[in-house]
Amino acid sequence: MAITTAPTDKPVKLVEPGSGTGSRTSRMLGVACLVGVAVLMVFAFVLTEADLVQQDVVRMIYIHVPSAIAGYTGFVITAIASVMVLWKKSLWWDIVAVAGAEIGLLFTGLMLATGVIWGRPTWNTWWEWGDVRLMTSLMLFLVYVGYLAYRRVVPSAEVRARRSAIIALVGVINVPIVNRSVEWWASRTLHQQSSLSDGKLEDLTLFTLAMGFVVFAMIFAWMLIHRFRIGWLEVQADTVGLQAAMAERRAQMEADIDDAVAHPGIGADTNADPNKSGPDDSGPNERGGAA
Amino acid sequence: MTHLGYLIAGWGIVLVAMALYAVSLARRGRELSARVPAERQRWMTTPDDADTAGFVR
Amino acid sequence: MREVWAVARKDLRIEWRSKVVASQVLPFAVIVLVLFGLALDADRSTLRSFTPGLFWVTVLFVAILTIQRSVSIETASSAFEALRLSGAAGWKIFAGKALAVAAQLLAIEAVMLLGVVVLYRSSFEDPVLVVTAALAATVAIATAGSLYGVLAVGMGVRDTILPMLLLPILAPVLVAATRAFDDGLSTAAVNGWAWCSLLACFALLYAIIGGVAYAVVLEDA
Amino acid sequence: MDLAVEVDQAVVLLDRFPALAQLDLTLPVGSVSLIQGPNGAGKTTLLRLLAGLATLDSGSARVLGFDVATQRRQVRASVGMLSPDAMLYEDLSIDENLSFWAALGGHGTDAVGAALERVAMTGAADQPVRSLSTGQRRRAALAAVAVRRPRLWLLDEPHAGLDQAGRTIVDDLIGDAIRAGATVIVASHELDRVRPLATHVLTVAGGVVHRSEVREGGSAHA
Repeated sequence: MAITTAPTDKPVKLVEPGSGTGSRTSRMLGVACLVGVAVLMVFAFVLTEADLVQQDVVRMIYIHVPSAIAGYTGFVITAIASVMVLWKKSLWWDIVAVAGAEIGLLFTGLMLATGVIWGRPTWNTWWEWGDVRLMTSLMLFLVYVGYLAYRRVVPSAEVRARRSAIIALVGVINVPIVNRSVEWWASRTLHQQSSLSDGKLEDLTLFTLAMGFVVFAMIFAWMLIHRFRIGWLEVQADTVGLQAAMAERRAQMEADIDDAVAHPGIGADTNADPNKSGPDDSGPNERGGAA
Repeated sequence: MTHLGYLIAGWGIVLVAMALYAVSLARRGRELSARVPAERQRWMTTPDDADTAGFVR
Repeated sequence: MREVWAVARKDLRIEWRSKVVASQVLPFAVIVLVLFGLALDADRSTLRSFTPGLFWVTVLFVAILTIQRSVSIETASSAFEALRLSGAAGWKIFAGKALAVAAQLLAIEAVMLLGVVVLYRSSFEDPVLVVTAALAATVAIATAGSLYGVLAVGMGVRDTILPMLLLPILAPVLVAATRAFDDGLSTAAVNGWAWCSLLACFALLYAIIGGVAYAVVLEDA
Repeated sequence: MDLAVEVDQAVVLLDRFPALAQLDLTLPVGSVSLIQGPNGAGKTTLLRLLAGLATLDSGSARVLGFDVATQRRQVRASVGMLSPDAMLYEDLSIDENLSFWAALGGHGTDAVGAALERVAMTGAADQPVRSLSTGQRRRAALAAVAVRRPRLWLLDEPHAGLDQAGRTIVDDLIGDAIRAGATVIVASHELDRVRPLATHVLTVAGGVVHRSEVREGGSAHA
C-alpha cells in the first residue's frame, strides 16, 4: 500500500514552515504523474486504433477503468484503516481512512461521470438502472459522501475516529447486499464481462490500458501521500493549539485566585484564610499545573 | 475522430477534476504547514510527547 | 433479556403517554399516501401497480421520523448519559430500542396497508408473504436505524445527518421489500420469498452489527 | 489506605478547550470531598471524568481501581452521579423512572421504595416527572442515585433548588453513603452546608486543583 512507502527523508530533515506537504520524493512522483498523463494521452489518442464497433469512443476505457480501480482501492484502504482504528485505537489509521475515502470518492465520482458519458453513445442511455456495477458504485459513492459529511460534524477526534470507522465498515459490508439486490432486481447488465480476460483487446490497446493503471496508480499515490500529510498536519496543528490553550487556561487559574484574594467572600473561596499560602502537607498530594 | 465531444467531455472532466483536487491538496498543505512548527512535520515518525496522533491506550 | 424488555417497554410507555408518533408520524404517513394518489392522478391501474414502491418509500420517511423520536427521548433529559452510567450491556439497550421502533413501525404499516387497500384498491393475494416481508423489512429498518440514530447522538445537526447516512444503507431494503410486495400484492410476477430471504439476511446482519457497534458508541464518552 | 480516586496529569478537552489542564488528585476510600471553585473552573468536567463520561485526552485516571480510559464500563457501574440535568424521563412517573434504572443496572426494584422514602417522595411516586417542581425533580434524581448503591457518589450542586428539608435530606444521604463505606465527592457553591461533613476541601481553578486541605473532624472520623 502506498502509505507504507510514503517517503520520509532519512535522516529526518527539518522543513521550512509553510513549505507545504511536498518532499523530494513526492515532487519527483508529481513530475512523473504529469509526464505519465501526457504519454498516456499520446498512446490513447494517437497510437491506438479505434474500435470496430465502438469506434473512437472506446478511448474512454483508458480513464474509466483506471478510475474505477482507483476508486475501489481508496475505499478498500478506508475499510482496512477503519478496522485498524477500532482495533489499534490509533488516530494514525484514522488519517489514512479519511485520505482513502476522500480520494476514493473523487475517483468513484470520475468513474460515474465517465461511465455516464461513455454509456450514451455505446448503450444509447446515460443511465442504466439495472446495471449492477453502476448501482453498486453509486451506493458506495453515496455512503462515502455521508461518511465525509459525518466527519465534519463530530467535534472530538477520538469519537470521530471510532464512529466514522463504524460508518465506513457498515458501508462496505453493505456492498454485497446492494450487489445481490440489484442483480436480482433486474439482471440486465450492460457492462461487458471483463474484456481483459477474454483477450478481445488488441495488444497495443491492452498495453495502453495497463499504462492507464500505472499512471492512475501514481496519481493516486501522490494524492494519498499529500492527503495523509494534511491529516497529519491537522492533528499537529490541534496539538500546537492545545498547548496555547493550556497556557491560557493556567493563566485563567492565576486570575481566579487573584480574584479570590482581592475579594475574599466572593467567588472561589469564601473562607480565605491565612493557610492559603501553602497546601497542607498531610493532605493528598496535589499540585497545580506544571509550573 | 468519431465521438469527439464525448471524449473531450470525459477526458476533460477527469483531468480537470484531478488537477483541481491536486491543487487544493497543495494549498491546504501549504496553509497547514505554516501553522505547525518544523519539528512536527515528520510524517512517519511520532514525536515523543504524549499528545500526538493516537489515542492508544 | 430483562434489560431488553425494560428498555423496549419504557420507550413504548413513553409513546403511549406522549402520543408523539401516533399523533404526528402516523398522520404524516397517511398524508404521504394521499399525496402520491393525487400526484399520480386517479388512474387506478398506475397507482395500483406502483403501490409496493410507494408503500416502502413512505415507510422509509416514517422510519426516519420514528428513529429521530426514539433518539430524542434519550437526549431530551440527558437520559443517554444515564444509559451509559447504567452499566447495562450495549447490545441489550440496542435491542430494546430497536424493538420499540419496530413495534411502532409495524403499527403504522398496519394502518398504511389498510390505507392502500382503500385508497389504491390493492388486494392481498398472498397475505402470509406480505406479513412476513413487512416483518423482516421492519426489523431491518429498525436495527439499521437505531444504530445510525445513536451514531448521530451528540451531533448538533443530527436531524439532517441521519437521513443522509441511513437512506443509502436502506436502499437494498427498499428494493427487496418492494419486490416481495410485488409478489404479495400481485403487481408483478417475481419470487417474493427469495426477496424475503434477502430481507431476513439484512435484518440479521444489521442486528448483529448494530449490537456490536452500539456497544462501541455507548462506551465512548 | 485504599484510594478511591487517582488522577494524574489529566487533560480533558471540550471541543479543543482544556476543561481540565493536567489535573492531579488523589482521594482515599471513605472520604467526603468538597470541590469548590468559580464557574468554569472544571468542577463538573472533573466529576464527569470520574464517572467515565469524559474522554481523557492525556494523563491517567483510576476510579476505585478501574482505569477510566480502558475500563469505562466498570467505572460507570460503580459510581452514582447527580448532574444538573435530572436524567429522568418526563413522561414517566418517578416510580417508573426509578424502577427502570434499577432494572437496567441489575439492581432490585425493592430498593426503589426505600429510596423514595429516604427523599420523602413516596406520596408523589406516581406523578409524572413532567408535573414536578425543580426541588421535587432533584429529590427524585437523588433517589435514582441512591437506588444504584454506588461506591462513589458524585454530586454536582446537590443543594441547588432544594428547600431546607431537601438540603437536610442531601446531608443525610451523604451520611448514609459514608456509613455504607462509600466515597463522596460534592461540587458545590453552598460551602457552609457541606463543610462540616467534608474530610477534604479542594479548590479547583483553571482546570487544575489549586489547593487542597484535609480537615479533621469530617464525617469519616465521626
